[in-house]
Amino acid sequence: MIEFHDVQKYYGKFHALKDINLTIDAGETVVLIGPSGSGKSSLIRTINGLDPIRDGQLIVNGFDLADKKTNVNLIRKDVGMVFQHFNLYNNKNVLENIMLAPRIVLKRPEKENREFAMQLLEKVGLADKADNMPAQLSGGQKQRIAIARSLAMKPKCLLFDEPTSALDPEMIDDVLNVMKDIAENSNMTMLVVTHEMGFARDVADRVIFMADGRIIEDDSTEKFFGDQPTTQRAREFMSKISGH
Amino acid sequence: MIEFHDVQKYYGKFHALKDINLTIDAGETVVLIGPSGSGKSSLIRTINGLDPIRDGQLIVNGFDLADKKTNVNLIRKDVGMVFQHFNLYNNKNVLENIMLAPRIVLKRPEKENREFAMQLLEKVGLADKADNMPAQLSGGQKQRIAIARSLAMKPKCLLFDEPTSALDPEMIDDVLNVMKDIAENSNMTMLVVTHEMGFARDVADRVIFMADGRIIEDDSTEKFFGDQPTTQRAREFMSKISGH
Amino acid sequence: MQNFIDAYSWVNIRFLLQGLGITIEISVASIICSFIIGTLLGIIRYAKIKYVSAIVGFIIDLIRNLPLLLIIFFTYFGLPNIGVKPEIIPAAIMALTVFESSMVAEIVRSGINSIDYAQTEGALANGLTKWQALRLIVLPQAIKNMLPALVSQFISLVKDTSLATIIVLPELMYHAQIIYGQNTNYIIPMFVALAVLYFIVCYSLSLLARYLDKHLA
Amino acid sequence: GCSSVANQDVLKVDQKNKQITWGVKADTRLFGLENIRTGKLEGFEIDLAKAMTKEILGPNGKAVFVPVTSSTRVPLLKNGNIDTIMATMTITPEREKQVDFTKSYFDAGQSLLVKKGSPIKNIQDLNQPGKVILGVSGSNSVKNVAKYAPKARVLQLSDYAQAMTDLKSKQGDALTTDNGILYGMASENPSYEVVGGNFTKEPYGIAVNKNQAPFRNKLNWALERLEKNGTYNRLLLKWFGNVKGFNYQEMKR
Amino acid sequence: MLDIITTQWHPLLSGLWNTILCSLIALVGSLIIGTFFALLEISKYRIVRLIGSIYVEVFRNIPLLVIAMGFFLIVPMYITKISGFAAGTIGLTLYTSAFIAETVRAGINSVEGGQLEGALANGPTHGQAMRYIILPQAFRVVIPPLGNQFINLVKNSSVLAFVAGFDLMYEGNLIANDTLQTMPTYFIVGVLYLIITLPLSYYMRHLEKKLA
Ligand SMILES: Nc1ncnc2c1ncn2[C@@H]1O[C@H](COP(=O)(O)OP(=O)(O)OP(=O)(O)O)[C@@H](O)[C@H]1O
Ligand SMILES: Nc1ncnc2c1ncn2[C@@H]1O[C@H](COP(=O)(O)OP(=O)(O)OP(=O)(O)O)[C@@H](O)[C@H]1O
Ligand SMILES: [Mg+2]
Ligand SMILES: [Mg+2]
Repeated sequence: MIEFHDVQKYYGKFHALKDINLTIDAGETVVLIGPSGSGKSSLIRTINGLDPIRDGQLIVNGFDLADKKTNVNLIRKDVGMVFQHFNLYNNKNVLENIMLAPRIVLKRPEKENREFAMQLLEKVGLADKADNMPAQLSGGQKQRIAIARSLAMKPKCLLFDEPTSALDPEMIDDVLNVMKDIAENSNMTMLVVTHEMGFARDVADRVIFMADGRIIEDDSTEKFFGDQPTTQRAREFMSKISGH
Repeated sequence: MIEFHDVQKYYGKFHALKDINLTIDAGETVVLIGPSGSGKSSLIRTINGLDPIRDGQLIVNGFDLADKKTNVNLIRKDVGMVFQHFNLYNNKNVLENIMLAPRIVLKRPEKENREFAMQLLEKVGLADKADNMPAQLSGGQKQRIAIARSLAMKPKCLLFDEPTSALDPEMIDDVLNVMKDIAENSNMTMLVVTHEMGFARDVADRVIFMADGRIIEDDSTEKFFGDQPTTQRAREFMSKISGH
Repeated sequence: MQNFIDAYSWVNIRFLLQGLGITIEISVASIICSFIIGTLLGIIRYAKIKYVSAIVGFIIDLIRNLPLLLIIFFTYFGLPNIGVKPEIIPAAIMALTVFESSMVAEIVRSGINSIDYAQTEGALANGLTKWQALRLIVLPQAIKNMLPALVSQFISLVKDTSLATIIVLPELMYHAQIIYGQNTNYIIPMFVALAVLYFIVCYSLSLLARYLDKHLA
Repeated sequence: GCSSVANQDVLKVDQKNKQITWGVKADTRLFGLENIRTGKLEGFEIDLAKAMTKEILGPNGKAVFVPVTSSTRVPLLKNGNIDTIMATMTITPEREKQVDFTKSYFDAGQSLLVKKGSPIKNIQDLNQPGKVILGVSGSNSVKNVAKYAPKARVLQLSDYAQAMTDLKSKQGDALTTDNGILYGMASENPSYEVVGGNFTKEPYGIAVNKNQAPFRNKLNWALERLEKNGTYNRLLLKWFGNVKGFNYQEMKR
Repeated sequence: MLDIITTQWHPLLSGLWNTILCSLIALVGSLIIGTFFALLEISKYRIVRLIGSIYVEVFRNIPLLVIAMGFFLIVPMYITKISGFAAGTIGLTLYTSAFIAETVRAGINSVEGGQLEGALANGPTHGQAMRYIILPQAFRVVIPPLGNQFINLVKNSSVLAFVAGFDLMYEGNLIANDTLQTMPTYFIVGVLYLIITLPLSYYMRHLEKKLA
């Protein structure tokens, strides 16, 4: 589904991703962790072409992102993304947020589009908010709408960039539960940047640890949480964040 | 040190604090918890007069805040406050952030002022950042500077409003450790709004739980964490936030 | 073409530059005055002092909403009624200052409002008074934020000096008019010269602002 | 304001300060025009004002000149920025309600400037719809046009250069103002000519504020002395002697 | 003062009408031209951006008076007869369009980057994101500054007085010269301007607060 081969990424002169090699299979749920600035967001954003890579090969859903002729819009149809700050369309109500992209990108018929959108709102527990504007929602509700918006495109793969770290603690579980539901009850490929270790332990197939732009651990969940991470860096990091 | 007697506070028509009665003695460390919107920030902000109260009596360090003739500047000299978003002076470097108020409010001699500021920077572990601007610091560093800035006024009392909830998880411990140090090694009166239950358990003398503008629990730390909170609301809340 | 060569004789160019000198002199003086007065007025308006702020605010609104030409007439022809009888150059400076101060006051007010109130709260909680917080923390940040708006206001001011030809201020525009008034063949060369000279002055101002913006950051 | 200026005796003040402040034109050929080379004002009115100043204040008297336009001259006089106006200002009954005039110092008449070969020969030719007459705002001549050619449209421009340019680019059919000024423009632009004779009398007067009778009398007195001692005729010759079509002999006093 | 109103109401009203007419024409014209150049300024292509910014910088940095009088005096020499009203209105339109271009561009930039990324990641193309998400939000953001530009435009329309544009200021000058009652005349003219601009400016401030 997603293959990185020796990928390098720069911001100007700053080397943000170094020698990334990574394969994620269809249907896998992978959690990506690491200290602030280690390149987690950079990595995830290259996958749907929001940020370009400098070097190497990056194949997503059969398309080569390193190739300039590749139409990124085709990739983005199948790869959804959920952001830390939700990025809902501020000028559209909840239902329109969900229905817009299927309507203009997939040309899904209006009736089907609306029914599916309502179904998704049901699924994230917010059917009663269909007519609200984003500004009228709490953070947790916004994030659940953002997830529904991504699902509306029926993507093969979903990327999450710290989906709960801008939320009040009481809201976090509602969002994580929706994510768990997707991971467990569908065949979605999921790549999740998060600090929620409980979620990682329960849901992830693999845990990847990054530091300084490199992937320095790539373990199965059992191994990562069972035997402790192998590297010193990862162990230090885990001891710091545990408990928050 | 701080006494609320039947305090009422309104934002326009909205009744934000209802019948608050609370006494905090000098030297005590009190943790204040409760769901979002329950009035924690409102309560803490009335103590140094950032928000006015409508009714009742509020006596801080001997001054009556309900009395319009009270000069709030006199109270604020002795009551420091640390905010969720740090509120450092963006136009001043770290050292100036710390030295400004003692210089112009307390007229502390320049040499003494600088020495004390450096001592505080030492204490929060950031002596090497003296010349940096706030924008060049990470969140955790900013918050430690904010604490040093409060301490520079040699206050009798410190208020904290969710000092770690805007921080990356790895930064939280650095800040909590500084706060623990103050609580344990000085005679400071501290009132802390936080979701960090580990900190509350370790450091607090008392835990206060608010909901809907009212104080509905006020227990010793042992009681609160030992026997479980008495009220249903508090128990529910605790089960939701545990683990994040 | 011959018209251009004749029009740009040294005598004419010198005369234009004399006008430009007055334009710059008047602009600089008015910029300084209106910056100081406008900042004070903006603070008064921001501070919500009982009655005073409202009255000052209303006067500012009146001036802001009138054409500058009228302000020039009111100042030049009206001031003598209260015993001030300025010569033409001070009169022009006063008129521009009256008008531009009211514009600057608005910029200052919204500049102050643009600074997160958290900065004020931080200062208050730290023991500073409201005025100390404004002077030491909020204003310095606000001025940096206001810089682009201030500079474009000052560019407007430079351009606006041309309106003072109506009261025979011997600035650049007026001098050009005197030249083409004596030989109407010079009209096009003179307007080309006006466009170029004003552009050079105003555009350098905006370059300066861009430079300051970068290097004050 | 009005009170303070009116209450002062301008003559006394000027005699004390040894200077008279004149409001004069700076853009009008032959009468008052700024010399680009020297920055000084030159013209018949400038010379006459200098001579009158010396006459009134003695050889040390100083004439200070403030450039005015037709629009600014009266407010400036009323405000006391200037003591008196000598700026091609026609004596009219309406103006006499606001200011006091001396006797006329130059007997102009209103005329027309047109391109050589134009069908327009006199003011009657302009009295039809669609004709556009150019003038300068604030001048008396545009008001006269309403009387003599009510059907024409009048464009009032802010100065003579604009008016002349508009005439050249055919924005208007004729330019009207006082003959002296028109002759000045015609001498600079040889393909244009003054036509139609003088259809009004435009006696120019020196204006002072109301209640300044002593000053006005003194100005009249000085003007008469200059007329008698030949200075007036000398200045007339200096400025109008070589103007084609202008009969300066007729204007001699 | 009363006698000015009773005897001169006709030219005053016709001047007021011309001022309003000129302002409305210039508003519509400068909105169209300004938005066009704003879009040029954010184009992907350097050359197009350059053309956009040259236009904007030129018209922003030359006094309106020079532009309007230039039009009035130079156009008839080579191109066609042009009335003062037309010359002034065209000058005002071009001058204002440069400011509107800046305003619209700032509006587009102010819609936070997150909105564009949110849209792109959701599937729409760059053009679709602009059309459905960014421009509608930018438009809301620029309404108050556009309102302020319109107020400036009304005030600036007074340059028509310099080119015989028969606007309020022109008529005011004539009345002042005729009656020699300078201050009362300009006082009335000022009140007439305020009748247009003051309510507009209070409404804009209200709108600014509401949208903020
Ligand atoms: N647009 C940009 N321009 C320049 N540098 C950037 C840019 N975006 C990110 N960086 C830098 O690249 C590095 C990796 O950033 P990235 O956002 O991927 O980290 P992260 O692991 O997601 O961190 P966090 O946990 O704070 O979100 C950081 O040092 C960051 O400063
Ligand atoms: N300035 C204000 N104007 C109007 N209402 C306000 C204002 N500040 C707070 N409120 C309201 O008062 C209530 C209590 O707010 P407060 O900020 O004290 O809650 P809190 O317990 O600190 O919540 P959080 O955990 O989200 O910070 C909330 O309903 C809030 O919407
Ligand atoms: Mg990140
Ligand atoms: Mg709070």
